[in-house]
Amino acid sequence: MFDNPRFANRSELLGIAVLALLLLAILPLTLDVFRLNLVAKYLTYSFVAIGLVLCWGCGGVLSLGQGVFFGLGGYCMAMFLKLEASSAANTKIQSTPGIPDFMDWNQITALPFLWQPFHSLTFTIVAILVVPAIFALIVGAAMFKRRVGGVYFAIITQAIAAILTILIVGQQGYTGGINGITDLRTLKGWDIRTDHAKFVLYFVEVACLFACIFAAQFIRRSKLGRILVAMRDKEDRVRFSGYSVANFKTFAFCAAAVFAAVGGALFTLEVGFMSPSFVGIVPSIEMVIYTAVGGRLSILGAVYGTLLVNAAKTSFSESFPQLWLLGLGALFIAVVLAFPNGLAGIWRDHVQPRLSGSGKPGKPWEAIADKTPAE
Amino acid sequence: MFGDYSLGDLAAIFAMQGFAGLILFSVFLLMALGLAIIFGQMGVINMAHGEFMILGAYVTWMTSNFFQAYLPALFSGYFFVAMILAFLASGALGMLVEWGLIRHLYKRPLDTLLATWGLSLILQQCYRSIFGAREVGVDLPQWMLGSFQVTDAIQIPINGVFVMCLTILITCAVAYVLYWSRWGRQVRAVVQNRVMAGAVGINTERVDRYTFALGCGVAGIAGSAFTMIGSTGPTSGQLYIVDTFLVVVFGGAASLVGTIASAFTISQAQSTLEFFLSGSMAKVLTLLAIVGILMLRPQGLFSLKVRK
Amino acid sequence: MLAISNLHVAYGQSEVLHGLNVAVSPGEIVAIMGRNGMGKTTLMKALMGIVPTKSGSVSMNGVEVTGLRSYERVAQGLAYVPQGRMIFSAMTVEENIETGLVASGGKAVPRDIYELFPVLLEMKARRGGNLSGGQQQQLAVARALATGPKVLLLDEPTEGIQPSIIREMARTLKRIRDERRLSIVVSEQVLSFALDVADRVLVIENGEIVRDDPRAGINETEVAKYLSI
Amino acid sequence: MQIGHLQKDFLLSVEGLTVSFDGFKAVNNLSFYVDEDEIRVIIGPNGAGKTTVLDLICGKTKASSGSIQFRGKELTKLKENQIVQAGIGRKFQTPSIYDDLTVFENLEISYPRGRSVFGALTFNRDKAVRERVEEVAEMVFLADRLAMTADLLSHGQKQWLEIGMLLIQDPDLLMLDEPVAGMSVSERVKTAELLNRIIKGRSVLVIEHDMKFVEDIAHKVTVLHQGQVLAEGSMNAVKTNPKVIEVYLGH
Repeated sequence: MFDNPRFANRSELLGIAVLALLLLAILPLTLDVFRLNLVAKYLTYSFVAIGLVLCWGCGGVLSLGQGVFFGLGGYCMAMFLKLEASSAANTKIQSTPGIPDFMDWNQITALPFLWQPFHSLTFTIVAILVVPAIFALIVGAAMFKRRVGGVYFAIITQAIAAILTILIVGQQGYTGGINGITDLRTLKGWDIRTDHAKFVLYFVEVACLFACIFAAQFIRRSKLGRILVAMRDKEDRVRFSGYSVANFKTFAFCAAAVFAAVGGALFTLEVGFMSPSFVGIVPSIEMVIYTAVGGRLSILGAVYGTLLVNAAKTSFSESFPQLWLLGLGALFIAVVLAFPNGLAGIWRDHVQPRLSGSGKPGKPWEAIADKTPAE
Repeated sequence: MFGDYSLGDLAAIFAMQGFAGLILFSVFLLMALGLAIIFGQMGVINMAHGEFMILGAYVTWMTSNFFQAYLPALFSGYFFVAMILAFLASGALGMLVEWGLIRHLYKRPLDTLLATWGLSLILQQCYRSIFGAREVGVDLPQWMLGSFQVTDAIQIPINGVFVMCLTILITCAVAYVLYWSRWGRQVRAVVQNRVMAGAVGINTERVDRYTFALGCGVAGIAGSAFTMIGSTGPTSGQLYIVDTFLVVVFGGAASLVGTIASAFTISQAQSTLEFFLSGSMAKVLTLLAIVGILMLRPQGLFSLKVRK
Repeated sequence: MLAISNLHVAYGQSEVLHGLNVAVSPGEIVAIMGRNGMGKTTLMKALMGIVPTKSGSVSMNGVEVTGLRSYERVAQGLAYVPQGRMIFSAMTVEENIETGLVASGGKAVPRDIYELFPVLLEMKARRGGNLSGGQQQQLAVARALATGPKVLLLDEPTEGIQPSIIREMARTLKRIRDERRLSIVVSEQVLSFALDVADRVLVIENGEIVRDDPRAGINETEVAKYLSI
Repeated sequence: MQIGHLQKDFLLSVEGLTVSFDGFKAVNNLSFYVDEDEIRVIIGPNGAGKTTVLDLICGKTKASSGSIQFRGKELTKLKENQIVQAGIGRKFQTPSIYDDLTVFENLEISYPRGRSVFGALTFNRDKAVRERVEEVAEMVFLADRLAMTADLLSHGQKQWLEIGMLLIQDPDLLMLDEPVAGMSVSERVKTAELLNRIIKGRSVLVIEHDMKFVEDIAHKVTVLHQGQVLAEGSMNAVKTNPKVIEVYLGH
């Protein structure tokens, strides 16, 4: 009974299998490429949501700046793709051929130093993973060592999201400004704009998503995951059991940052551009809401929450654009007030017991959500 | 870099720049005052604070239209009526929100943040549906237009001076209410020790409700004042929220003096930097400096030293 | 005046008070003695409505207060000086006293409160947190008196206070009782103080009242057994 | 006293310890020494600074001045987790356990291995861990509760669980803050029996009011009053000390 903590229990494995069936078979078989690409776009946000489950749900650290990491990943990828699209041959009409078009428009005559290494795909992939991790490490270590947490951490991460947005918009010669980095074409010569490429990329992304789910599941099932939960509950006790609370929080924050960055990079590939509108305060909070709707404690819930909210957003804003914001706002409030554990909580407390009929009531999850620490 | 200007020009530029900084200071302080009550005193994160300001702005706009249409003779004084209406409207909405939403979440501050964000989305959409998506601006009465001609080169806009005076007035009023009135004593007692405040006979729930309403009402006045210097749209409130929170947190959440000092520091830093750099870089550097300082000194500029 | 009948109080699943019955007459000073952890503070908190009552009732002058909130109980005439005093440390002395006026409806601090505690008048502009322990204790009593109570509850008023001040405190409490004709319930560990001040001494042990003796003819050694180390 | 006498090696020496909160000295120039394998009980009226002393030793509160040496190591400069790793375990007054985790997981987290981030990530629940957890659970009467979520335990069981969490760390100095407070009579008896078993082979610092219990276990008693040592010695000596009687009884 107390053997090595299994990677996942039976119902979790079943849940993963159902998700795999949905993403790998049902959706690709029933949706056209346009819709499938839309699903792919939504799924990129679920990487962020999974990260938030670890760092907010389990660890109690709410970051309102996940868009920063999504953006860092996305921009790294976009820089590589843009350089490939800006070959001397493609840009010969520019006054300086061989540099991205927006640089040329802003009278920049040489490729900036920071852009140079993004000619290499290997460097780009490493950067996608390492840049956000280092950034999160610096921010996390600085704040958690001084025991800044809770609301203050949320506000400061939000400010960082605002800063990065203003910076990107303001430095348009280097970043493409408000329009972002657009007109991305090929990946190592492979045209990513074709239907076929989108179809293939969808599966690449789903593979990455499952890698991410497994990684998150591994972390949560490890002793580290239990320490995160313990920390959210009784931070002092963890400290007096001999752990450095700041290090564990920083780790959770870094892990969430890396997940978000992978999502951002895939977003750039799927959608074909990256812009500051995915970096700032509004997208960052929306990503938190996907997590909250799915259930802040459930990895799979985060995926479903993201898919559902985005699907609702698309269909609502197509038919009743005025109602969408009202609906989204009401959803926030309803989830927070009535269902703090989101879809996963509803599933676990109301649906599952009826399905299994075993009548083994789980602990009410509301109690868990209430324990998310204040400061 | 000053080579192209004469000494007189430079003096004028600095004077104007300094005055622009003072207006920015007024704006920051007005925005932050309401939040200093709600977040600083009560510890509630109200992400819809900007929308409460915008409500005040829209009320002012409607009042101005009403006066133009029905009481043109009194138009020069409409603003004072508008300000009171803005205070009442935002305050009433605040009371409703406290009753329906905030009071259930006092023990879950992070959840308050999410719920009030949802509220801000709803309010934005309401504004858009009622007032339209386009920005609206009010017509200023004649006496507020134009500027004082201090010297040949230095002009000081009257509406700017008006906003500054208003800021000083409202700051004094808030300080009076919090620190010298009977009501303020109850607020501070509840903030320091909710249980004990109840045990000396203070109705803590009522205090919470009215305090929240007061903060929202002050936000409404701030929004009303902003119509004097700019136009208002449904999403204008969202632009302010990060700045506002940073002003309050940077000052040291529980201190009104801190809020004033921090609004002053931030506004002067930003307007000075704006002279040397592009607007966006000035903003980025200012925000970065604040975040950096907050990482080193999380308690903010002014922290109250109290024995627990 | 104050009647407690069959009061049960529990924190979650563990019951701390198991059916207390105490009646306090007008003008009476009752001391409740017992070691730490025996339920004294819990009783005080339950009387003020800070800790919910599991069953039983508390009434003031025949008015049932069991379901009332703290501030409503204050309006019924209960006043509370908590353990550790809990003054509002960032507020001035005068402001601290004035918080008590909300219940009584007064505008300024009544003169007789400053007459009782002249030191508070001297220090009225100082922050409460910067007073000494004894002064804070006086401030907490003054704040409670400002509510115009009929029953004053004091939870371990001698805690952390020098013996010389403790004797003076006993005198002050008796003076308060005589001048204002109110009842006082005081929880204590220090026997000499209780004997100085009380008309009746109760002993609480493991959440139950085990002794109830009038001051006259009390067997000190018997009571001391419940307290001494 | 001879000159150049051998300095005795104490396990814990607290010297000149002072902490003031905004002028109020909660602990004032306090000195005391704990031997290896000694059971020391700290008693004193409320507000005497007993809990503050434990807070200072385990690093929860920082001292204003003075020193705390543990096996020659200065503790006042260490962080909380480093103090734990040096071999000091602390039980809080109200049971401090992880309500959302099972009893097994509560004990496992306290198992002194894999305390770094990487260590926790790769921590393997091997045979040694399982056996140790089961052994400790047996000691604290929770062997049949291992799979239960901790927050479903009774108050007494929670106290035992926290004692178990300390025990599994195998600290050289165990600090217990009112271990029998809030327990029923039968639970008290069991706890006394438990403590008597686990205090063997290590030093223990206990704050307690249950004098019968103190008498049973204490080697030496320290009486604190207003942040200072009022008396120190055997239980009997302390009981008859006139100063102690003065403070407690006021005569």
